[in-house]
Formats: sequence, structure tokens, C-alpha cells
Amino acid sequence: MASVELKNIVKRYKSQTVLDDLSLTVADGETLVLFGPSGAGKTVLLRLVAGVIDPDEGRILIGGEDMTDVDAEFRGVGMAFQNFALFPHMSAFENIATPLEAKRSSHGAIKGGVDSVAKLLKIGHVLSHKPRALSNGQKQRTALARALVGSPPVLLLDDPLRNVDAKLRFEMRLELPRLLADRGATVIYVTQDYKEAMALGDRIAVMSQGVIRQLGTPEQIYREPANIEIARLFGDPTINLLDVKPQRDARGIYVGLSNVQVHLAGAPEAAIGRDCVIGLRPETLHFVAESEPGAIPVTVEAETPLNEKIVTLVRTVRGREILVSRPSGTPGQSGGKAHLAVNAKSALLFDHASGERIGSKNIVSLRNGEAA
Amino acid sequence: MEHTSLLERVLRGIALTLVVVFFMFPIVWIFMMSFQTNEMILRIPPQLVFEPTLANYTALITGKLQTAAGTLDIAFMRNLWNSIFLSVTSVAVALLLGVPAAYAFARHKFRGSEDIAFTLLSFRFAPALLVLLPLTLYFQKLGLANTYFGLIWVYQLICLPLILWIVRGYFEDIPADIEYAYRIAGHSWFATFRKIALPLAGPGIAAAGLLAFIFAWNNFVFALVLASADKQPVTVGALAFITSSGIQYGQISAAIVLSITPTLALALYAQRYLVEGLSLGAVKG
Amino acid sequence: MHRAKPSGFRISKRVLPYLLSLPALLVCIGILIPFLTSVVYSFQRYRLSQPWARQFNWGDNYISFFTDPKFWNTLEISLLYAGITVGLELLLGLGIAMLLQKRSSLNNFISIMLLMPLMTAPALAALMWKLMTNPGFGVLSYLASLIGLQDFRWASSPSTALLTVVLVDIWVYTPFIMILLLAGLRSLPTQPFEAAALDGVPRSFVFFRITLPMLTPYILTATLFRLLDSIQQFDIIYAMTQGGPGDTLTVFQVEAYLNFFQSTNVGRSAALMIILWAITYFLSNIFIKNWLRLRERARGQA
Amino acid sequence: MHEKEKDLLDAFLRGQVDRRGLIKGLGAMGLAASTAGVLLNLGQTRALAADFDWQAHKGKTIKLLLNKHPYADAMIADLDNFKQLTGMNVTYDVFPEDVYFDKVTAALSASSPEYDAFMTGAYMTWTYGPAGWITDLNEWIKDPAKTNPKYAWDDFLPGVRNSCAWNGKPGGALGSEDAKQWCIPWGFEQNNITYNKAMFDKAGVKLPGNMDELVAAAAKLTKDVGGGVYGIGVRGSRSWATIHPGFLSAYANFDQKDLNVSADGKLSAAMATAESKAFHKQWVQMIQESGPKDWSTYTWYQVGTDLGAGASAMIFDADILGYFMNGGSNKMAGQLAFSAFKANPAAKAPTPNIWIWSLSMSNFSKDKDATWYFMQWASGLDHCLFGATKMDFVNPVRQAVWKDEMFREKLNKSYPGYVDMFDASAPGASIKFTAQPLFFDLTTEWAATLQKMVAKEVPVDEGLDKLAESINGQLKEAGLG
Repeated sequence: MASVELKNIVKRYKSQTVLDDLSLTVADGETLVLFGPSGAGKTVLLRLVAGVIDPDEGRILIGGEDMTDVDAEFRGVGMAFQNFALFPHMSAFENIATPLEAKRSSHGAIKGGVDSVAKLLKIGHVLSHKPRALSNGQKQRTALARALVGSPPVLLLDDPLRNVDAKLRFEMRLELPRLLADRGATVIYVTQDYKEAMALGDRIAVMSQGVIRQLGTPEQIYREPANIEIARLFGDPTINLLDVKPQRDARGIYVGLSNVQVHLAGAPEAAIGRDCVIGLRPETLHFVAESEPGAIPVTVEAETPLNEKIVTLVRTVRGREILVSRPSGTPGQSGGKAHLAVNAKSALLFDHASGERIGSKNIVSLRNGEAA
Repeated sequence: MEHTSLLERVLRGIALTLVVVFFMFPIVWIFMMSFQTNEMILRIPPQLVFEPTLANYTALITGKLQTAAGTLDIAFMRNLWNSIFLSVTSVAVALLLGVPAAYAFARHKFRGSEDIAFTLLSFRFAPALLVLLPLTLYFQKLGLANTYFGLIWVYQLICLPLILWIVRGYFEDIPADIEYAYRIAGHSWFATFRKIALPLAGPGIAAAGLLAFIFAWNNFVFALVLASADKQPVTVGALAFITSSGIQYGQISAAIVLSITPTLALALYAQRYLVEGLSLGAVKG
Repeated sequence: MHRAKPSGFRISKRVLPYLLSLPALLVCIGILIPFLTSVVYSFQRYRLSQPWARQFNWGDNYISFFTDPKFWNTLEISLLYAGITVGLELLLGLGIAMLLQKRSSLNNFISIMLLMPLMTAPALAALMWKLMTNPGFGVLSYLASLIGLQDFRWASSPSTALLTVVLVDIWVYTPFIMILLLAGLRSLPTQPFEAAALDGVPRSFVFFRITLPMLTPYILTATLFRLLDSIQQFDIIYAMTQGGPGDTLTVFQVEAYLNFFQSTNVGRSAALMIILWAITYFLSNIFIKNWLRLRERARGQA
Repeated sequence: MHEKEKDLLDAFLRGQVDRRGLIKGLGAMGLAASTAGVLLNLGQTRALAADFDWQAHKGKTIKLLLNKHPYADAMIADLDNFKQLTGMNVTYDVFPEDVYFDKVTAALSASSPEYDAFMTGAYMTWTYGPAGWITDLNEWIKDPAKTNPKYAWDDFLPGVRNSCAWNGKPGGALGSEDAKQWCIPWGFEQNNITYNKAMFDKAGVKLPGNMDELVAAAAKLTKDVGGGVYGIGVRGSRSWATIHPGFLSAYANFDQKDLNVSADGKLSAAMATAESKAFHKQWVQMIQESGPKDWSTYTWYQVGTDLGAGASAMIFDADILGYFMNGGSNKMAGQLAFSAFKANPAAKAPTPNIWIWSLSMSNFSKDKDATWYFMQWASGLDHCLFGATKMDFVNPVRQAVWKDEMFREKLNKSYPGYVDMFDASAPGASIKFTAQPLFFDLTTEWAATLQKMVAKEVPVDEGLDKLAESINGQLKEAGLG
């Protein structure tokens, strides 16, 4: 009942176009993550949906109803702001209660509503405090509680974990999906953190410069990024990107890496003879014996254990650096000469000039971008 | 500032003392003169020791003034009341009109908003003298001459621009997100204005209101030209002690003391708002 | 899910800001008519005492200013007066505000007490200063003589008249700037200062690179209003010296006042005032532009 | 009123009891002198009513605009008599002198019908008259139907009366045949010397008889009295008010004028003559040597305050300023004396310039006949007598008052030399300015020039040449030169 549809939205500030003919549909109950660098237009988009700013062109539908000209208070959305935007002259309780007051709920209902959501978010003990007496984590939860308390059909969360410490962010990343799922609300979630995006989103819309560059499930975005930019944004360590020029021989399409011809099964024909960039996710590379076919000779430069994984920096014969990651506890190479095997299926080929992935099935058309 | 050195604290103390002496000495002197007769005031050289008398205040409050030229009737208390009425009403009207307008300029950038705001400000730099003659003529025609209504209207020239521009700055200092949050929570713009913007800009509104009050209080050209004797403010009233038989410094001093008192009381009452500034530190990070 | 429907009377978002600002505008717009009438006067040969000779002389009132050394003297002294008073009051006001910046009940009390000069009507304040600087009865003259300034003539000597009047102006109006800047200082976010203190950044650097830039919008507002008033100063100067000695202090409003009320030369008086208006318009335009730019930038950073 | 008092009054009116006897009689009945005065006027009021229909405007109300001044106070104290006499009502607005003329100009320039009559100075009528704001009062004065036969217009001091009449032509002689009576003189001030006897004695200074002696006496007083007392107080602010008192009185005594009027009515500056320059030099020297230190800020108030507080030994200013300073709570009250002053040794008599507080009728008055009723009462002999003897309505403008014994006695008792001074200088007293609409422009500039001379910013000769040049330019620009 509360799908969100944006149709051909244009938003300009002075001469600058912040959102450029953007269309997007978020299904009822779906959690859509807006992901992208700052300045991409994510927050603007969220505010357009909330109704606190107006689009220059285009329509906004919520639950199938045209809300473009409807004031914020009638749109039935809840929103948590990145900077919390708590009311400094009200206690946490009063802050959280505001949506209920707007509905003219009874005192009892307000008290009950606030208490239950505060309990859920574990801030019951600070409800009487003014915002300035709250820690950042408590502020964040208060802001979230305020967005949730009215059980709005649409929830807009603007990078709510941005200003909290790492530990809390980690906890919340685990808590939030369940919390959101319980509510059954349609959620639009803005973040600059790809892990958050992957963890929370039913789908992710990758934005930059006012345009949705790719829209898809986390899996799709990760496996089949539309371009180099997106490939680079997702994944830690970042994807390895090496200039190549695919050729064809009898065995199929291959690229030259470290003076070794690596064949890429299933690589698109269109790549042949073009200046390309090959994208290799660190976790798709494995150390292998020299004898393995297509094994690339490298020199191990450094090894860094990173929590659950170990990241190794290696250098190809031509001096290019590659990162390899493997789960902790698995054998690896900590120095000297080594060889790498490339998982041909997961290798990504991008056009060097445009940055687009070659043979991408999943690129969102930039102009009329209803995703398949 | 906890680690200020002793030297610095001493220097600060000296500086502050000098400031207080410079600004307060004339006030203290005026206060002292208000308890002296003209004869005591006009001594050569001036003296610190004197026999205090309440005669000046008695004269002001009872409205009977003894001078070399006999007993004069004075309407000082009436003037004082006029000042209070004119200033309070003018500032109240200016707040009623100016605060929403300031809010509009701060929050809703609309076509021509800067021009309108500037136009409103520009009334402040039309010198009173420039508009005095035509204003008197038109007031005469409109029947506004010699009415409190007309005066309060003209007083808006003093109060409104000041309130508008100071309060506007305070509104702009409130992060827009705070207001958005309230709107999204389901409240109308008016509720947002009332429950969020007004309380948060409260100190600014208080400061602007007090300053406007002071400027309205100190003005007298408009009342002098546009109204008859029974509507004159305290400033004109105090000038009545410049009599043909001499300037009654004692009474003028008492008049100044009495005319400062209501404003001072107001300022002390609103002190918290005046000098606390915006308490948005928590929000602004 | 229940959702409140937009219903009944609602004010369109586009109309709202106009609706909010219009009453203020309408109230003030009345003043435009007399203002325009005065513009018309300024293009007339118009002496109240010679009604038969009243006629349009178009720019003559203005053109005659160019060759009139008195006018240039007026322009110079007005700008000088405004420049000196606003400059000094700004420095002093900022200094005092910083002395009182720390929140304490003593500081709060002092800051309110310092407002008292502002609460004294300038015309009366000037009268009192005139008494205090009287060579015989004046306590300030007496104090000056104690420190060796036997013949200090305050407002009555051309060499010290400006100084004296400026002193009174400073006494009356510095509190205005002080209170605005104090409110500004106390509303600055504390974080940058704490950070700077932790990093051991020199105080002068903190002042010039953090305090001053953050305070600039407040400084501009205070300066603008003070400037508008100062360039139009009348009460203090007229009460202290009536524009004298000689033509030392014949600022715009004093000239225009004498032209209007004594000579009843309405045309010339109006022309003088229009020029004054144009100057203030020009100055405030610069201020407002800068103010808006700073605001914009500040918001960009936020 | 008690029967006894009534009888006494009636006896007085029948001529059986003289004024003095009446007052004494009433006093014996336990009435204060001023109350007796009011009663006396009441009695006369009833007598007046016999010959003239005072009740013609019964029930009407007129409104006055008044300056806060002893003259206004005296009138207000006596106002009930007028109300009873005429059955009219009178309301009034009183404004402080500091802002009074601004209020008048504002009200008149806006053609405000609010005020029917107002107080003014004669100089101001040179603006108000041509501007069409006030009425030529001859129409009423000369109409027997409208003016009480006992009004005695001829009783007014001729110099004062004429000074209020002008034909409206720039440079036109005051009191000429074709002159319009713009205002009725009410009370006036001659500019003479008021001095502190004790200080004169202490310094061994005699009353100065001419300008040279004045300069010398002032210098000696400054030197010899001590205690920071200076010799002579004169006004010095940048205003017309600096020119018109002592300065112009002495200046005129040397037969010097402000403006020349040519045969064809053109005006030109007259202050650049050799005699004028010599006089200016003396005047400037006097201020530099023996004037108040902050002379250039001196107005009526400072000049008076200093004399009253014993900071100055004498003033060359309005006689009634000295009169006021000789009373009240002033430190020097009762110690001041008065003397006429003849600046020019060659002159026959003093020629004081005068300030005349007068009553004008607003042209925008809705009922001028009724207004005239008030004006003739307020300037009538009875009110003048009441004011002069019971209040501070001095100097009276009616000769009959000056002949009144009680009045002379009152002055002689407390104001030594006042009557002699008056008698000596009254014949030569009149406005010495040339009536013309630029009066305030020219006198203000004159004062500014004096300030520059005293501050030694410009030599006297050069300053006067420049002043004359500037004035000629302004006169030409205004179409008068």
C-alpha cells in the first residue's frame, strides 16, 4: 500500500542540477538503499520524498497517490536525519512523542508508544534528558525512535549511523534489518557505507551526480557492477583494476597479466581488441602452485591480517600492484615469489574509455531507468 | 579558558573595570544629581558630598515644579505613561508583523524575497526629517494626526526593520532539518513555527525586541510633530525642565533615572535571553 | 495505516512566504508615499516662506551642491563622523563582548548595566555631557584639570569638538554593538574552540581565524544598523554644539534640520536628505550583499 | 465669593477705592496677594463686560499652542477669568522651548487647523507671514465691533508694537504704513547688562559706559574676582540666538546694520564695513579674554546658569534673563543688578535689540473672531497687569503697566536698577534686524563666522568679507539681492 514512486524528478539549485530526470520505484515493504558519494543527491532525494523540498519537475507518488504538492505532514513518512535534528528544547521523550502528538493521540497512547519504542531501542533510561545531555549513540537512537514511533508506512533514514562510533554502527547494522523488517514499512535508506548498503538493502540504488547509475540487489551490484566506479565503491579491499587489451586465440578470449595469457571463459566478444580494464575482486584470487595453468607470477610485498581475512599485496612482473584476500586461517604466501590464479568467471571487463562494464546486462539506462 | 594565566586575569579585570567606569560613571553621576538641587549641582568645583533631597522626584511625580519663575505644572508622569504605552504597543505590533516576516525571509527563499527584505530595511535609512512634512500633511488628511494609532504606525519605521533583520539572522541559525523533522512528524508549518522556530529563536527575538523598545523609547521627533501635548513621550517631557529660568539639571537627572528604570527592569527580566545567545551548541555540533 | 488527508483550508506553499511578509511590507509601504513626495520636493525651488516662488527647478538643488563648499564639508564630516564612531564602537564593543564572553552571573549583570547609556535618550545624554564638560560645574572638566588638562575645551573648541561628540556617541551606542556581539559570541559552537585549545593553537590565530570569521554575520548586522544611525546622527551633535564651532560639525541631519525648520527651505533640505538616503542605500547594499554571501557560505559548510 | 469681598470690588470699580487699597483690603480679609489679583481681574472683567459683548462667542472652544514659559504660566493662571468673561472654553498644548518652534513649524506647514493661536517670536513671523500661515491682525484691531473699546492699542510701547508689523516685502521697514500686524506683542526682552554687584565691588570695577570700558571691565573681572569666575557672559552657539542679544544691540549702537536695502528694494550684506570690523574685533577680543571658556556652546541657558550660580560676573543679554536669575533657588538670587548699556560713546542712548514673545493667529483657525477674543483679552491691560505684578510676565509691553506703581515698586524692591535701565533703554528698543525671509540662514552663518573668529580660525576682517560675500550670494539665489 505504500510503495514510493518517483517519476522524472528534476531538482536544481541555482544553475546546478542536483537530480537529473530521475525515476525510481520502491515497492511496498521493500528496503531500498541509496548509496553513493556525498553530493550525489541522495539526501535531496530523501527530502523530496519527505516533502520538505519540492521538485522542479516530475511527480512523487506514495502508495499510488500523487503527493507532489502535498505538504510533509500529510505524507505519512517518518524520517531520521543524519545529524539527528533533535529538538534541543525538548526532552528525549518529547522529541519521540512529536509524531504521536501530531495525531492527537491520548496521553496514555503517547506514553505507551514512546515507551515501547524506547525500550526497543534501549533508551528508556534517558527519556527525560535534553538532547545536549545525550551521547551520540543515544541521540541517534532517539532520532530513530522518533521516526519509528508513529509506525509510518514509509521510513526515510538518512545515513543514521554516520555520526555514531564504529562499535555502535556495527551493532546497529545487525539490529536494523530485523527492526525494519518487523515494521513492514517501505524504507529508503541512505548511506555511504557499502557494507551497510549490502547488509540492509533489498535493493541498492547507486547514485552519483544526481543520477542512479545502477539499481539492483546487493548481489547484482557486487557481482555485476555497471561500471568501474561502482565496482570500486563496493568491496573491501577494493577491487583490483588493471589495464588490459583482450585478444582472441584458439582457446578463446584472453588477457595478458604478468606476461601470462589468462583466458577468460565467457568474456564478451565486444571486448576483443579494445583498451579495457579488468576488475579482479581480491577474494576471487588465490595463491596456487606455479604449475597451475594460467598462474600469474607475482612477488609478495606485504601481508596484513584484517579481522576475519588476510590481505596480501603482491606485485606483478610489470610492477602493477594487486591485492589478494583470503579468509583467516587459510594457507597463503607471506613473502617471495608466488603465483595467482584468476577466477575467470568473476573477472569483470570494463571499457577503458567509458568505464562501463562490457556486456553488462544490468546497466540501468541513464535516462529512463526503470530497472528490470 | 581554564588555563588563563594570573597576569591575563589581572589584565582582564583592569580592562573590565575601566569599561565599567567609563560607561557607568556618567550614569552614577546622573543618579547622584537626581538627589540634588540645582544649586548643589552648580557648584565650582563640582563636589561629591551633598545633602540628598527627594525634591526632584517629588516634583516629577506630583507634577508641581518650583522654579525661580514660580510653580510650574508638569505632565511628566503622563509623558512616562505615553512612552510606556507607545513603546510597548509599537514593539508588540512590530514583533507581530516582523517575526513572521523574518521567518519567511529566513526559511522560504522566494522570488523577490531579498528585495522585499531590503526594501523593509531601507525604510530605516529614510531620515525622519525627510518624510516629516509630507507625513504630517497626509496624516492630517487621513485623520491620523494626533492619534496613538498613527503614532504607532509611524513607530514601525523604527522598530520593524530592526526586529526583522536581527530576528531573521537567528531564524537562519536554526538548522532547517530541525524544522523539517517536526513537519515530517506530522505538524503543520504554523505548529512548527510556534513550537520549534519561535522557542529556538527566542533569545534573538528578546534581544531585538528590547533594542527596538529602546529605540522607540528614545525617539521623540515623530510624537512631537504628529501629536499634541497629551501624547508626548518622556523624552519631550524631560525637555520641559529646560526652562526659561534655567536648566533644571536635578529634575532632568531624576527624569532620566525614572525613564531608564522601566527599560532597565525589562532588560534585567529578559537578561537570560539577552545575553545567553542561541543555545543551539548541541545541535550545531 | 491511517494517514491524515490534506483537507479543508490550506495555505499553498508558494503563497505562504508572501502571506507572512506582506503585512510587514504593507505597514511600511505607507511611508513610500511621503518619501516620494519628498523626492518631488527635492526637485523644486521650495521655501515655505516664499510660497509664490515655488516651482520645479529640476536638478538645481542638487547641482548647486557641487559648487557649494559647505556641502562638501557636510559630506566629509558626516562620513568622517560615521567612520570614526562606528569603527571605534565596533572595536570597543567587540572587546567588551569578549571580556564578558564567559557565562557568569556577574558578567551577565555587567552587560545589562552597560546597556544603561543606550537607554538614556541621546538628546538628554548630550545635555548631561554638556553639563559634565562645563568648565565650571563640569565634573569631567574638573577631573581633566586634576590630571593637568587645564584648558581642555571639549565641544567648544574646533580642535576637540569632534572628539567630544564622538566620545558621547561611543558612550551611548557602544552597548548596542556590545550586546549584539555578546549574543553572537555566546551562540558560537564550542567545538572549534575546544579543538583549537587542545591543539595548542595560538590565541591570536584562534581569534583571527575562528572567532572573527564566525562572528562576521553578527558584526555586519551590528555595524550596518550602527552605520545607518551614525551617518544620520542629529540628537547628540545638535544638543552639544548645534553643528559648531564654526562649521566643524555640520553633518547632514544638522544641515537639513536647519534648512527645514529654520530657513524653511524645504527643497534644499529634501535634496540633502535624498543624498543622505542614497549614501545609506549604497552602504547598506554593500553590507547586505556581503551578509548574504557569508550566510550562504556558512550554510554551505554546514 | 463672600459679600464683603464683592462690596470691596464694586467700590474699587466705582472708583472709590484705588488698586492699592483694594489689594490691602482683600489682603486683610485673609486672601493671598495672587488670589487677590485674580479676584481683582474678575472684578474688572465684570466691568469690561459692561461696554462690550464679551459673550458673543459663548460656548466656543479654541486651542492654543504655547511655549513652556512664565508668560504662558501667567496666562494659564488667569485663564479662568477669561472663561467666565466670555463663556468660551480654552484648551492648550504646552511644549518645551527646546522643541517649541519645531512644533509650530510642523503644525503650520501642514496647515493644521488644530491650533487657533500660538506664541511666537517676531522674527518667526517673517517666515510665517509670507508663508500664509498667520493672519494680519489689523483687520480685528481696527474693527470696533470686534475689539473692546478699552483695548487701547496705542498703549503698547511703539517700538515693540512696530517691531511686530511688517509689510512682507524683504527689507521693508518694520511698522511702516502698509505694514501688516503679524502678531500682538505679549512680553519682551531688552538686551542690557545684568551684573553681580559683589563681584564688581571686589574687583573694584565700575559699571562700563561703552564698549571699550566693557572689554576692560570684563578683563579686570576675569583677572581679579578669582575662583574661576569669568568677566562677561554672552551667547555663542551656532545659532541666530547668538547674534540677536547683546551682540546686535551693541552693533546697532554703532549705527551698523545687518543688510542694506537699495532704492529698488534689493538687499545686500552690510557687515563688511570698517566700523563693523572694528566692532567685531572688540567683541571677539572680549570673548577670548573674558568670555566663558566653552563660549561656542553657550545658549540662553548657559549664560543664565553661570550668572545665577556665580560663575560669571555679568552678562550682556536679555534683561529678563537677569531678572529670572535674581530669584528662585539661584545662588546669586538677590545679588544681581541691572544697567542699560550704550556701546558707542558717540551714541545718544542705548539701542537694545529686542526679542518679543507675541501671539499670532493661525490662518487655519476655524473661528478667527473667537480666537481674537482670546488674543485681545490675553494682551489686554488687565491680564498684563495681573501677570506683571503677580507673576513673571515681564517685561510688559504696555506703557500703562510700566506706570503702575505696584509694578515699579515690585521691581525696585528686588531688582535694583531694573526700572532705570528700562526707562533708559526703552525709547531706543526695537528690532534692529532687517525683516526678510532669509533671517535664520544669515544669522546662523553670522554666528558660525563669529565662532571661527573666536577660535582664531579666521581673522576678523577676512571672516567678515567672506560672510558678506556668502550672504550676498544667498540673497541673490533667493531672488532678494
